[in-house]
Amino acid sequence: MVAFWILAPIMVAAALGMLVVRKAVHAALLLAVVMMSLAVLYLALDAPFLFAVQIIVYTGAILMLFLFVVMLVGVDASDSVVETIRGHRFFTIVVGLAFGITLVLGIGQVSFGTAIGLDEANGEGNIPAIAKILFTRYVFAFEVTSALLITAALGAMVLAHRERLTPKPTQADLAAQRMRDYAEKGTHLGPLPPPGVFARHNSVDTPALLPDGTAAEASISRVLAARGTVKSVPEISEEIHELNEGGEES
Amino acid sequence: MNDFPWLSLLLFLPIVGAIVLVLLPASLGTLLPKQLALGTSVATLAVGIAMAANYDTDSSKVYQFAEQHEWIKSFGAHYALGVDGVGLTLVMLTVILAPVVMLASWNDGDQGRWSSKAFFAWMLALQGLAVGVFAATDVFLFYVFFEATLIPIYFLIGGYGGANRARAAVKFLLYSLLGGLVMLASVIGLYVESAKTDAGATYLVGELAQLDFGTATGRWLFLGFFIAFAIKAPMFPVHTWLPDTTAAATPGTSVLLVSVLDKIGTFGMIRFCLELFPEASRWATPAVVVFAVISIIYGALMAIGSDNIPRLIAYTSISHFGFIVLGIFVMNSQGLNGANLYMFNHGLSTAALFLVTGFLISRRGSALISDFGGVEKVAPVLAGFFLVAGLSSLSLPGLSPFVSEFLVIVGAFSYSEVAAAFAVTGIVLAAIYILFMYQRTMTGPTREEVSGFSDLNVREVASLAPVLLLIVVLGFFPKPLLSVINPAVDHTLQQVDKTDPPPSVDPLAPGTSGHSAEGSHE
Amino acid sequence: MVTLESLPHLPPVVGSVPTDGVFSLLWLVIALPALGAAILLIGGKRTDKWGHYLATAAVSASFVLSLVLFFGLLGRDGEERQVTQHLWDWFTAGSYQVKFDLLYDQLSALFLLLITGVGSLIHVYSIGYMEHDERRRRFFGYLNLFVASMLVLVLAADYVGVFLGWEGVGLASYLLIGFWQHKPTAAAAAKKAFVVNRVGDIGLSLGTALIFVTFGSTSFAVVSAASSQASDGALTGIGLLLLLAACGKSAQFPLQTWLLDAMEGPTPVSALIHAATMVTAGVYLIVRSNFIFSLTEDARTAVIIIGCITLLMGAVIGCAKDDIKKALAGSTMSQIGYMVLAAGLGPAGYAFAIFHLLTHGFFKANMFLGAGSVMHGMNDDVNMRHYGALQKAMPVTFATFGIGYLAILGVPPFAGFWSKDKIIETAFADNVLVGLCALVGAGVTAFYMTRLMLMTYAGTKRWEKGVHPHESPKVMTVPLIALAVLSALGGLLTLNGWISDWLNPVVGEHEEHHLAIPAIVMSLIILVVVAAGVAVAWFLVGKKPIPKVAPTEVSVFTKAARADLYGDAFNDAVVIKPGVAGIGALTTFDTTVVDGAAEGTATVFAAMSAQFRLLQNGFVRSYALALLAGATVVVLALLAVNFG
Amino acid sequence: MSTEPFVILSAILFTIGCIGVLTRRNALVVFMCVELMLNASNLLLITFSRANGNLEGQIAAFFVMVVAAAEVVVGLAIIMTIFRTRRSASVDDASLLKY
Repeated sequence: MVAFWILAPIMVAAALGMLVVRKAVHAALLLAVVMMSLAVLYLALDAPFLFAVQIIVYTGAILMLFLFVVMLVGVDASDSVVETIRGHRFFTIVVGLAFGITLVLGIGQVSFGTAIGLDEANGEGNIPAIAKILFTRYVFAFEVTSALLITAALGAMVLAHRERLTPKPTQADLAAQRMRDYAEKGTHLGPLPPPGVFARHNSVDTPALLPDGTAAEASISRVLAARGTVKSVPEISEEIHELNEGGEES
Repeated sequence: MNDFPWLSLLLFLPIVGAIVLVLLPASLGTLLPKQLALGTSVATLAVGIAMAANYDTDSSKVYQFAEQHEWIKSFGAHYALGVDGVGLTLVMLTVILAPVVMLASWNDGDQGRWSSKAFFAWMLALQGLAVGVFAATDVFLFYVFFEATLIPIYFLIGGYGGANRARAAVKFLLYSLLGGLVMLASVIGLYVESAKTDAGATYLVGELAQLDFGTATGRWLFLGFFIAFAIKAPMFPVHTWLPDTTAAATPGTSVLLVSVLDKIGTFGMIRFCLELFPEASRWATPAVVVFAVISIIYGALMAIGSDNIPRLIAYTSISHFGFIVLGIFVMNSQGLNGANLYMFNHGLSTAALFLVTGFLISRRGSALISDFGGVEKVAPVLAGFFLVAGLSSLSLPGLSPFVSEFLVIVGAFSYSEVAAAFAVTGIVLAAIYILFMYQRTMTGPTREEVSGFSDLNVREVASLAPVLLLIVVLGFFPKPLLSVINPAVDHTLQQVDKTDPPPSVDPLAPGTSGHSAEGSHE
Repeated sequence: MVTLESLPHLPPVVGSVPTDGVFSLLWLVIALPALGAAILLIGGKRTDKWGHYLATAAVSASFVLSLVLFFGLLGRDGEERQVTQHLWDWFTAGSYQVKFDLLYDQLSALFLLLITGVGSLIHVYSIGYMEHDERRRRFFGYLNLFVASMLVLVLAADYVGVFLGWEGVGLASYLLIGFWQHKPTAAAAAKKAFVVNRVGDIGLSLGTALIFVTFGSTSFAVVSAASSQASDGALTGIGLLLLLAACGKSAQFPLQTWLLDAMEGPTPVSALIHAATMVTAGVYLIVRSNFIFSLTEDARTAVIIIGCITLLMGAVIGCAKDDIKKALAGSTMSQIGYMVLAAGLGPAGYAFAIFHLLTHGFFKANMFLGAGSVMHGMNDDVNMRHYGALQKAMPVTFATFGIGYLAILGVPPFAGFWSKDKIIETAFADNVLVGLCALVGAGVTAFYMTRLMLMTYAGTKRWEKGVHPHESPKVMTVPLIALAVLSALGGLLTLNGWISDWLNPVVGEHEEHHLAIPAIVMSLIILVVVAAGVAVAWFLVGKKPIPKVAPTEVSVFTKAARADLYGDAFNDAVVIKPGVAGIGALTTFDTTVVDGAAEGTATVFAAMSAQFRLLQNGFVRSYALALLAGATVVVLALLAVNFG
Repeated sequence: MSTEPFVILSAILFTIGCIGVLTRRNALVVFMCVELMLNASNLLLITFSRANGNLEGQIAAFFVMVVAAAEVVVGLAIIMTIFRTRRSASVDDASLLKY
C-alpha cells in the first residue's frame, strides 16, 4: 500500500499535467510517468507478467511510437490554449467533474469486501498460470489478436504509404524544370547558398550573410524556419558585435 | 390446380424481372430492357388471367389460392397469401394496368434522374409488391407489403417527373409513412390482443376475425387502421398529397399510384376495418359517411377549380374515393358491391384519363388547361379517347363506372336519404369538371401552339384501346366481376353482422299481385 | 296507403310475355343503329365515303323492323301485347337484380315508329344538309348513336335501363350540339346541355334509388305490380324525383335554359333530338311511370304546374326571338309543356300526351327541317330579319312549312288540332285555371308562329348581300314532304279514339271527363283564340315593315322574352357566380388551411430541425462531450435505480 | 491491501483522460489521453482480478494492451496521413462532416 500512496498522487499529478502542458512531447513524457507508475502498481497487485508487459509494450513500444510521430509531426506540436468552440471548455469541465464525482460517489456506495488475493491462482507462478489460461480457454481469442495485429500493421503501412501519382522526375526533368523556372519566374538557377558557418556551434540554423550583411533566407532549411529555431540576423549580428567588441577589448 | 402457388408466382415474377432488369449491362441499350419489362408484365398478366380462370365462384372457402408458411413464429406472422373476390379483382387490376402503363410510358423514363432501365425495374417491382398487398392474408405481411410499395413509387415519383418531383415525392412519402406509423401501432396492438388468447399470437386475418377485441380496444385499433387507409385512399382532409404528387409524377406513375396503390386504402377498409373490427366500424359509420360525402363534393369542386390537368384528375379521384368509402361504410350489399366494383372501374377510368392526358401534356409540354384549345381539330383520335375516358370518369351509363356509382348511390340511399342526396350532386359536378376540361382543351378555335400536334401513334393507341374496351365491355357486362365480388361482399356483411334492409313494399306479399293483375284487365 | 275504395282503377301491371317469333328480333332494332355508330366512329376516315349511307341504311332497317314488329303487335290480343325480351343479366348486388330486358308494348311501339321513322327521314335529309361538311361521317355516327340510345330509352324494361338510354341520348345530344365545336358558343352550349341534364339526372338517380328502397326492384313489372302498396310519401317522392328528371331532359321549368342554346347544333339535330324525340323523353318517363303518378295526386299536381309554367314561358320566349331556330325552340318548350301538362292529368291525359308527342314530332321536325332548308338557302343565316319573301324562292319548303304551321296552330284537320284540342279539353275538365293556361298558350302559339311565317316567307326581301335563296335539293325536300304529309294526316291516329284504346292497357282506364260545354263548342272557342293570335300577329308584324336590326327600345316584356325570361341570368346569379366564387374560396381553403396545416407542420419541424442541426457542428470533441454527458446520465440512472 | 483506493484511482485517471480528450486539440495528445483511459481501465481489471482471486482480469488487461497497440499503430498512421495532407494535427480542423 505504501507504493500506492506514493505513486497515486504522482500519477494524478502527471495526468493532470497532461491536460495543461502545451507541447505534445511533454504530454508524452507525463504519460510515460503514469504508465511506469501503473506498472509498479501492477507488480503490487500480484501481476508481474503484466508489469513486464506494461513496461515493454506500453512504455517501451507504444510511447516510443508516440514520440516518433511527435517528432515527425512536431513542427507545430504545441497547442494553443484558446478554446475555439463556444462554451466547450466550461461544459467539458462541468460534465467531466459530474462524471468523475458520480463515479467516485458510486464506487463509494459499493463495498468490495476483502480481496481474495492471487496467492492461490499464482501458485505455480504468475506467468505459467496466465499462460495456462491464455493458451487453453482464450487460445482462440489470442489467435484472433494475431490477425488483428497483422491487419493493424498492414493498415498502418497502407495509410502511411504515400501514393505516387506522377512518375518520379528524372535528373533531366529536374534540370529542365529548373531552367523553365528561371526563364519564367527568374528563380535562382544555381544551388542554394549554404548556411552561415560559425565556429561557435553547429550552425545550420543560422543563415549565411550576403555581401551586404543581410541574411540569406534561402540558406537555411524550411523546416527549421517553420519551427522557429532559426537564429535571427540581428541576434547573430549582436553576437558578432559582442565577439568583435570582446576581441577588441582583449 | 388450386394447389399451385399462383399468387406467389404473380408476386415474384415481376420482382425477379425487376432484378434481372437491373443486372442487365448498360451496353445492351435502352430498348431491350423496355421490351423485357413489358414482356415480364405481359407474362404476369397471362398468369393472372390463368389464375382468374381457375377461381371458383361457388367455393365455400373465403380465400382461394391460399398459401401459408410460418414466417416469424414469435409474432405469429405468416407468409400467407390468398384472395377473395375483392382481392382477386384488385390483383387483376394491377396485372392489367402494369403492361398498359409500361407501354404508355415507353419513353417517359428516358429523361429521368436515373436510367430508363431503372424506371421499368421500379415499375415491375411495384407491380409485384402491389399484388402482395392485395393477396396478403396476414396482417403483418400486409403491413410489410404496404410499406414496401412506398419504395418503388417514391423513386418513380422522385426520379422521373416534373419540376417539383423531389418535393412531391417527399410529401407523398411522409404522408404515407405517417399513416403507416399509425397503422403499425394498431398492428402491434393486434399482436398484443391476439397473444392474450389461448391460441397464442397470430396475424392471420382469418383467425383475427374470430376474435372479439372489446369495445374500447377494438375502436382504437380500428382508428389506427382507418387513419392509415384514409390517408392512402385519400379522403378529405388528408388528401393534399395526391394533387401535388400527380402534378409532379409521370402519367404512368400517377396511374400506378392512383389506380392501384390508392386502392390499398379502400381495400384495407373492407379487409381490415370492417372484417376485423365490425363493432368499431358500425360505431364509426356516421362520421365516416359524413367525411366520404364531404370528399365527394369537395374533390369535385376542387377539380372544377383546377387549371392543372393532373391535379384535376387527382381531385376527381378524391371525389371518386369518397364514393367508394361511402359504399363501403353504408354496409349493405348494394353499397359494398358498388364500392368493390368501383375500385376496379375507377382504376380503369382514371388510368385511361391519366394516360390520355399524359399524351396530351407531353405534346404541349404544359399541363395547364388554359394552354390548350381546339386540339380536337388536329388530333381527333386523341380527343375521342379523351372524351371516352372523361365520360367514364363522370360515370356515363354504358361505361363501367356507372354500375358501381349507381350501386353506391342506391346503397347510400338505403342507409340515409340525406347522404345519398348530397353524394348524388357529385354526378353533376363530375359532368362540370370533365366537360369543362374537355371544352377548354379540345374545342374552340385551334390555338397556334397546338396546331402542330400529331395524333396518337400506334403505341399510344395500343396502350389505351384495351383499357377503353374493357371500360365499355364491363359497362354492359359487369357480371364476371360481380360474380366474384358478390360472395366476398356476403362474407363481409356476415362479418359486420349486417343484413340488407327489406324493401318497404314486399312485392311477393300474398294477395297483392293478384289484385293488381285483376286491375289491369278491368 | 291508397285504399281500394278511393281508387276505382288501379294502374295496370306491366306484363311480360316472353318474346317469340318476329319479336325475338327486337334487340336488332337497337343493335342496327348501334352497330352503325360503332362502325362509323371506330372505323375512322376509311368510312368517310359511304358512312352516311350506312348510317341511313341502319336506321331505315330499324324502321322497317319497327313496322314489322308494330304490325305483329297489332295482330295480337290485348293481353299479349306487352312483350319482354331478356337479353342478359346486367348486374346483381345482394337482392337487387338488374336485367338487361327490353319491353315492347303499345307505348314503346309508337315510340319505335316515331324514332326510327322521323330518324330515317332526318338521316336522309342530313345527307344533303351536311354534304359540304368534312366531318359528315362523324355526324352520322353520332346520329346513329343517338337513335340507338333513344331506342334503349324507350325499350328498357327497367329504370336503370331507362337511365342508360337517358344518358346515352344526353351524350349524343352533347356531341351533336357541340358538333361544330370549333365555335366556342357551340362547345359551351353542348356542355351546358349536358350539365343541366345531369341536374335532372339527380332526380332519376335518386328516384331509382327510392324505387329500389321501396319495392326492392326497379323493373317496371315488379314496381307496377306493387305500386298500390307503397306509402303515399314514397310515391310522391318518386313522382317528384322523376319529374325533376323529366324537367332536365324535356327542358321544363326550371331546367329549361339549355334548350335554346342547344340550337347551336346542326339543324337536323335540332329537328330530331331537340324537337321530335329526345326532349320528349321526360313525357315518356312520366307516362311510362303511370303506375306511380296515377297513385299520387301531389306529384301529378306538381307535374301540371310545371307543364303550365313551361308552356307559357316557351310561348312567350318564342314571341320575341328573331333567330328562327330559337323561336322554334321556344315553341318546342311550350309544346312539351302541353304534353307534360297532359301527362300530369293522370290516366285521362296520358294517351293525349303521347298523341301530342307524336303529332308534335311530325310537325316540329317538319318545321325545323324547313328552317334548315331556309338556312341552307340563306348561307346559314338564322336571323329572320334578314329573310322575307322566300315564298317564291323556296316553294316546297314554304308549302311543307305551311302545313306544319297549320298543324301546330291546331287548324282542323291537321294533326295538331286533334291532339292539342284534346289536351285543352281535358285540362278544362280537370281544372278551369289549368285549362285557361292551355288556352292562352294556344293563342300565343298562334301569334309567334304567324310572326315567324310572316317574317320568313312574306313581306319584302331583306336579304343580306350575296345571298341567293334557292330551293334545297331533292334529298332534303323529300323528307320535308314526307313529314308534311304526316303533319297533315297525323290526326288520323285518333280516329275512333284508336290511340286511347291502344294505349289504355299501358296507361290505365279512366272515366270520361264531362265538360260543362259540348266538345264542339270547346273546339270552336279554341279556334277563335287561335284566330285572335293570328290576327294580332298580322297587325303587329305583317302590316308593318320589319327593320333589319331588332329595335332596342321595346317594352320590358319583350326584353324579358328576348332574355329567355331571365332563366340564364337567374342561373348565373344564383348558381354560377356564387359557385365560381365558392370554388375560388375553396381552392384557397385547400391550399392554405388543409394543405397549410400539413405543410405548416412540416415547416415547423423543418425550422426546429434547422436549429437542432447546428448541434452537429463537425467537431469531434463536441460529439465526445455529448457522449460523455450521455454516459453520465446512464451512470446516474443506474445509480438511481440501484441505490435510489 | 484493500480494493477501493485502486478503483477510485482508476476512476480519477479515467475522468482525467476523458477531460483530456475533450479539451485537447492536438490529435496526438487526444490519443494519449485515450491511452490514459485505457490504462485506467486496465488498472481496474487487474485490481478486480486480485480482488476476485482469479486471473481472468489479467488476461483481459493483456488483451486490452494488445488491442491498444494495434489501435495506436493504425491511429497514428491516420494522424500522419491527415497531417500530411492538411499540415495540421488539430482535431478541430477535421470538421467538414457537419450540418
